[in-house]
Amino acid sequence: MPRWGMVIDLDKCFACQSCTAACRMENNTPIAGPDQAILGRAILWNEVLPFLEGEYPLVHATMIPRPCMHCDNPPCTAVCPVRATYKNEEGIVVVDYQRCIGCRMCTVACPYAIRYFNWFPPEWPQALKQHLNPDPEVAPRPKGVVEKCTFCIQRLHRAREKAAAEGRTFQATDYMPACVQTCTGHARYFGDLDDPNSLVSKLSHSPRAFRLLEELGTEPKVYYLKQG
Amino acid sequence: MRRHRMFIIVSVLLLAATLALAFHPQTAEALPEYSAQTGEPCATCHLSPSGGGPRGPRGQAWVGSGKPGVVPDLVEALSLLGIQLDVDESQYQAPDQPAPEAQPLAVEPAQAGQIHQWLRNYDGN
Amino acid sequence: MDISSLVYAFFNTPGVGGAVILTIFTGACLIYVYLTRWILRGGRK
Amino acid sequence: MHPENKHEKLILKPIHRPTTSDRILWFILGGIFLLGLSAWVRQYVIGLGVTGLNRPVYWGVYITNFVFFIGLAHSGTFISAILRIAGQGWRKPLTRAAEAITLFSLPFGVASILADMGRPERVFNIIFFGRYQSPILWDFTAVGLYFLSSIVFFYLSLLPDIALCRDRLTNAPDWQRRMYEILALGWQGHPEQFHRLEKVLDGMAIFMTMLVVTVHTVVSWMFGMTLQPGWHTALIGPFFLLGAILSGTAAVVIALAILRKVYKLEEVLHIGLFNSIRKLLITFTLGWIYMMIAEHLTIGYGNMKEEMVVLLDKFTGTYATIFWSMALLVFGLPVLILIFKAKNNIGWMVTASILINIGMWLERYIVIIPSEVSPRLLPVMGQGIYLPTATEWLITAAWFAGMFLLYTTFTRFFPIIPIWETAEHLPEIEPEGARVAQTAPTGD
Amino acid sequence: MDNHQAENQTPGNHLTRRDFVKIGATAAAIGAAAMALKPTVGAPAASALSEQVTRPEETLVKTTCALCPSGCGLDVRVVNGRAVKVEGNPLHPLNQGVCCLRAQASLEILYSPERLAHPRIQMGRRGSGDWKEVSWDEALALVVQKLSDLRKNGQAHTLALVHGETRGQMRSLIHRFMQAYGSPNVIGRESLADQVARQAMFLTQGINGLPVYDLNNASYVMCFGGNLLETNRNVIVHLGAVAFMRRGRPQRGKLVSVHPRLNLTGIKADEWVPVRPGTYGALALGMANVIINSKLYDEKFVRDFTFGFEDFTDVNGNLHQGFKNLVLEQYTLERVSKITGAPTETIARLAGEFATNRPAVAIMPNEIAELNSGNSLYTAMAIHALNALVGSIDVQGGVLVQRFPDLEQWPDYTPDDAAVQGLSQPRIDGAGSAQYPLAISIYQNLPDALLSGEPYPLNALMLLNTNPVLDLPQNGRMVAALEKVPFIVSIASTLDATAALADVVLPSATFLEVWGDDFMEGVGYAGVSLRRPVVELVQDNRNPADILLQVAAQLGGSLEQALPWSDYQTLFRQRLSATPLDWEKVESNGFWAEMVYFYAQPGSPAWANIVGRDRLNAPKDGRFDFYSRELAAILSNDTMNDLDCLPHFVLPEALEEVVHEAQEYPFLLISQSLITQTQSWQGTIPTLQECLGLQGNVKWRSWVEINPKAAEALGLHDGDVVWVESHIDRIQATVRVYPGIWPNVVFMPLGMGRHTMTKWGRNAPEQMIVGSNPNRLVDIRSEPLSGQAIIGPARVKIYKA
Repeated sequence: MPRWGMVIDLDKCFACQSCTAACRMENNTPIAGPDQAILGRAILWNEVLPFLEGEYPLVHATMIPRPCMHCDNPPCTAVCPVRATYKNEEGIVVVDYQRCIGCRMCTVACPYAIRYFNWFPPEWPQALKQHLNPDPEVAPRPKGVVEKCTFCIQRLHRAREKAAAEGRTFQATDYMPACVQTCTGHARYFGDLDDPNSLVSKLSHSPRAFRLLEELGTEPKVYYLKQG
Repeated sequence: MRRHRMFIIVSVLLLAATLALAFHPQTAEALPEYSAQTGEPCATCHLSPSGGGPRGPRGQAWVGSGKPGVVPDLVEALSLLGIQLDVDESQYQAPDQPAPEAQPLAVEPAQAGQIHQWLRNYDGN
Repeated sequence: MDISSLVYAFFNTPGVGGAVILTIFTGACLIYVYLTRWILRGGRK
Repeated sequence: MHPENKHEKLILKPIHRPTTSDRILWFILGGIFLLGLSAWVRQYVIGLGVTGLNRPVYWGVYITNFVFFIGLAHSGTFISAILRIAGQGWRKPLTRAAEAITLFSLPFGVASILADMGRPERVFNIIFFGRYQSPILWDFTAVGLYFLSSIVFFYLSLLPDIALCRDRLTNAPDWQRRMYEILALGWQGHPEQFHRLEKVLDGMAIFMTMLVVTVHTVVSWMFGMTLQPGWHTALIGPFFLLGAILSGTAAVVIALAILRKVYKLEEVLHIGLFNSIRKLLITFTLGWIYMMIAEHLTIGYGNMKEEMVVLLDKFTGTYATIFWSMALLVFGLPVLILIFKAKNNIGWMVTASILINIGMWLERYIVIIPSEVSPRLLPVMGQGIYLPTATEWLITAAWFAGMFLLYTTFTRFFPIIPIWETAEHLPEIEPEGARVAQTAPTGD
Repeated sequence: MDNHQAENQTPGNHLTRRDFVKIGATAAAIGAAAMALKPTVGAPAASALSEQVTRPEETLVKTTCALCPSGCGLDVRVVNGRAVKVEGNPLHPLNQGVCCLRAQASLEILYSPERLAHPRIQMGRRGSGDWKEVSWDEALALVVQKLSDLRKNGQAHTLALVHGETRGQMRSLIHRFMQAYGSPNVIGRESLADQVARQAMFLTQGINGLPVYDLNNASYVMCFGGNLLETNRNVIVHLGAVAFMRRGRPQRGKLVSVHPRLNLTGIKADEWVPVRPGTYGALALGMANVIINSKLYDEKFVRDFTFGFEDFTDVNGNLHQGFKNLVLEQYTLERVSKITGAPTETIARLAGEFATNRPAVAIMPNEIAELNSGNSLYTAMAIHALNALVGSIDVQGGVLVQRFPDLEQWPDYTPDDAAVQGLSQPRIDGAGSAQYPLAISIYQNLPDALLSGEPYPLNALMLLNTNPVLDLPQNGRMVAALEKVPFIVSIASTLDATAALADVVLPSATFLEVWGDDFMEGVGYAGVSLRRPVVELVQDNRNPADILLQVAAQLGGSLEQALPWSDYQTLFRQRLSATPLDWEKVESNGFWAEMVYFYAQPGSPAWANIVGRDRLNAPKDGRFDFYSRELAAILSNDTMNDLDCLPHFVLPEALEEVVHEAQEYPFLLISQSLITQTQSWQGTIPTLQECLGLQGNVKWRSWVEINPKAAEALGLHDGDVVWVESHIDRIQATVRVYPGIWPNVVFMPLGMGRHTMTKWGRNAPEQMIVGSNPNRLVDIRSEPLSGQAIIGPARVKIYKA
């Protein structure tokens, strides 16, 4: 089974947030609305985090697009009391929305704060409901459950079914999440970290490669390449 | 004292009852054989250098022409895609004799409206 | 099937935790019921 | 037959038909409780969005309540179990009052968790799919077992007195007398039964002490096991334990003072009791401040970036006012009051205890919220803001009102001071075969 | 528990085996009971994550985006007739498989609850809001009847058509419609944004078009103002190109952003050079000074292919100062450093780097509110002159000229006398008059022209995909002006602020439901991108082009003759028939493009199409004009001096430290649009509102960015709500303390202040105004010669609300 991973080249990422919008459109994450967004409840699985340092005029800003790290040693699946969130055999950390009891210990345990909670049932104005992605894996989540980036697992299933339908073996390059496909700076690479010939595994060993909060030992599978 | 012995018995029973989950080994997928066949990196045909997903014009043309051993270069790919480019390159080479002398400033005065009309119908969006 | 995967399985498989809780609770209830009956039998002779 | 206790008449006096003031009190407390319950139902129907919780502050007032109520639950066990093992005779009159606090605060601890859950109707998933790797399961087992054990411990020590009520309170309404009948389980008060009861209570005291220590450390490990800055420290277990014992003992002092005043039990709960508890309180407060200094000094001195963000947020940032007022309330004032003012003065003792308990609630709030507000990876721009909303306060008030309600109704139907423990002498051990009333050795 | 059993217990009564069995049995029983409960109480249905699911069949429809001027090719995934996901068209040369967040969120436009269902006519007083929904025939009949009345009694010129962003043939269709109708008044929004860049190219390089920057191969890119990676007209091409420039090639190019604010381009650039707002021209000329001083400029190119570099004498013998002497004399490093605020060593280093890392490109901003400080024409010329100095004209990695597919000529028609009489009248916005000879249209003169009634009052106003009340509040004068126009028709998708004041609103379909074409810009080679309906019409709307064609048909006369087509698709197919297009391949690929750009060497025959192709009065000698001969022709009266034809710097009056003004309004307000906003949709897009202010983590609101030192001085903290007040109006915003901004400059995002009538959340307000519009603080005037809007840094003061 492939071990899916991603590499984001911060030199080519221009913080255009197209990944954020693509992720929302692909995975039906709900609109928070003005009053909820101010409270900090906007659900953006693939948020771009602005880190500002320095005094004027020597100011430096790092813009880090942050999908789920899909750690190999995830602190979130460890604390889940009912195995509602677990790492599947392909290394993707998924949430089972029918089993989650909403205790939110995983949201607190994740050092990257990538898990979001449905405070209210998902709301769209009636007209907007027509653009929802019909894939069953991304049916809008009910209130009271945690949801997170799943590396667009519905695309993986669709790619596998397509490969099977065409009668050829599924290859790692047939599948990429929505954020990788729409990255305007072509900054995101995606593939199987275990395959030594894949670009992601080569890039993950590049001298510019680093991972967020590497020292915590969660073994994140999203590598960043240093800017500049 | 009696209660402790009972606890020990219960915990041993529990441990023995759990099954062992066998973990099967993982297999690595091979690189697609196309790039081995043509000797070209993924980025030649695919738009994303990591290969897979969308293909560029050269990729499109290569697939269109039944995946031959060599990937057509851009111009040939374009013609395969039905895009004719009748451009004679010589127009773009400069002759080596010196450029014409600058004409002294001798311009007839222009009517404002005439400039406006002229500027208005530019090509493009 | 070495001991480490056994322990991992014990802590990780869903359902096992629930079984442990149930056994502990029912065990405690039974012990307490038994003790109370033992106390009450005290004055029988 | 029953143990003779010269204060029996005095202790049984509060058990009488509920007067109008009782009804008003129960009505008010019941009203608040139902209000809170309706707020919870509304929250369940609409969704947790009605609270002030957001991302990244996922746990708020409900979890603070949970830790606070479990903290209160330590009073009973500490007074009755640990002091029983230590053989402190003076604890006898106040054991039941203390255990009652435990018994009636634990359910509301569990209720706080249910109020905080996104899908309370799926709570049984913990049984069907429980994974023991999750600290929540440790919590579930420890608190459940502790709740079960404290019910049994409380009920066993209440058994002789229920039998006494069954025989003495003939003029009570017949449903109440039938209740005594059932609950007494046919207790005759034979010396052999008293003897076996003492043995069982001693055995359970040991088990309960071990259990109470695990319960509160496990509650703190719900925070300790995450990698959040400010939570992931080894000291969080003992820190919470000591905090719990401190707030539990303070709660016992408050309860006793109220009972002493309302039911005029001055001779039974004499000043000497309060003086000995005062000594305990002083040691626990000093112990608590030791823990606070130990934790914050280590973090401050270590000066790790993400830890310092949380620490400075507490010391000088948005939570500075709460933090310093909490430190004052739990340590500053109570220590001075207890050492200088509270000797032989129950009024001051109670004020110190009330301050301690308010401070302890704030202390849980300060441990939980600032760590969540600035997690490791959120940029300063994205830091959380948390303002508890009316629903959260309503449910908090309801749980407290519920606890007082249970406590008052209990004192109305059962003697709050254990008659058989404080009796002068128990029924004697008869020689083999003969049934002759003789005097039994006084309780150890 | 029967008695005898107790007897035989040995003393110390420990558990007997039977007791133990009993305990085990009861435990198992309870466990089984609990497991039995499992299916009833909250047990999970099989989760969709694991087992097989049946997928509905789906198709990928190729179309072209219209939410920003880039025009990316899109693939839209359509399932059961519903569009569910937008992705980039992998074959499209502009975006190569990617698309920005506006295209991703475009489905929230297609299915927006704010879209107007049917045409509506205002029954009561304008703005009262009691509309009557009518059928298309009735609405068009009313419009046609009003327009034909005007033509009958010789009032054809009193109709004005104001349009926003137009794609493909739409612009020429609008012009042809109005010419056939007989009115010169076609007013676009260019004067707010890219008009001055076009004029600078025309005056210096003699090309009437926007420059194309070949950043893929550039080694040094310098953006003078503007937001190359966020809101440039061809942002998607630049994003891909800068990414390639950085990591696609062995040697990494350098990107420098010159702007008073650290915007996204500044953050991602290798260097951010903070300067005082509106002083880009001075910096460019300062760099030119250093380049010329140290002889780093491209001698051969400047000697042979430019004009006006050295001093020269004209035909009747008087001496004219050249670019070199002007720059050497007047733009010394000290003076430029004092004007711009950038240290002298930085300017010198930047100039050195620019001149020695060939090919280097200096980029003129072409988005809204960037070159709008009152000195924009000469600033743009100065920036473009830098490209000529280092010889980057039409070289690989330099400034290219965009080529367009050759189009079939419009069939000629005989304009009837109403048309001829109308066209002879002057324009109402003064474009083309002696004061604004170069202006194509002056959008910001519209309100004052309507109010003053000069040169003639308007009788009818047609609005197409634009919202002047939001763009030009002009302290309420725009609304007052609209009151004076007897008949207003608005072709808009949502009921925006201007449409609300119209008499007839004809709902226009969104770009995902119409046929259309798009010229490819930003890549140099010619190309056409096809736009096609992705799903059936979601509302009873029509393509604005079809609306114009139907009105023309019903008006008859020269209009029917000029626009004989029944719908827009036949129009643009016939227009494009001149280029060899294989329409079947265009429909399958979504575009046609030459895909290859050939660079013309200076002096080659093709060089005539690069420099001087569109010159009118200046000679077409293939020489780049430092000294603009075109301008000399226009200004050829006695008062003209050399400075008027040379790029020079005029300090914007907002920056002059007029004592009174500086005290009362200490701050300079600049505004810029964001990548999370689109100019061509007046409604609210929730997803974009929730990614709105990235640096400030602000959503659904306006914010004002203030330098930390300034915030300290005012005692303001992050998140306070403040009033931002200028001499004409005041608006509210939340403070964001942002270190990346010039000390006395404050920033507010454009495009806010829109009214939305939809309830966007559970307890969101029924209707709200999202953010506040910074244009309300500015009295937008026009710059002489070019007619560019002077939005400029506005003087404001800030205090707690």
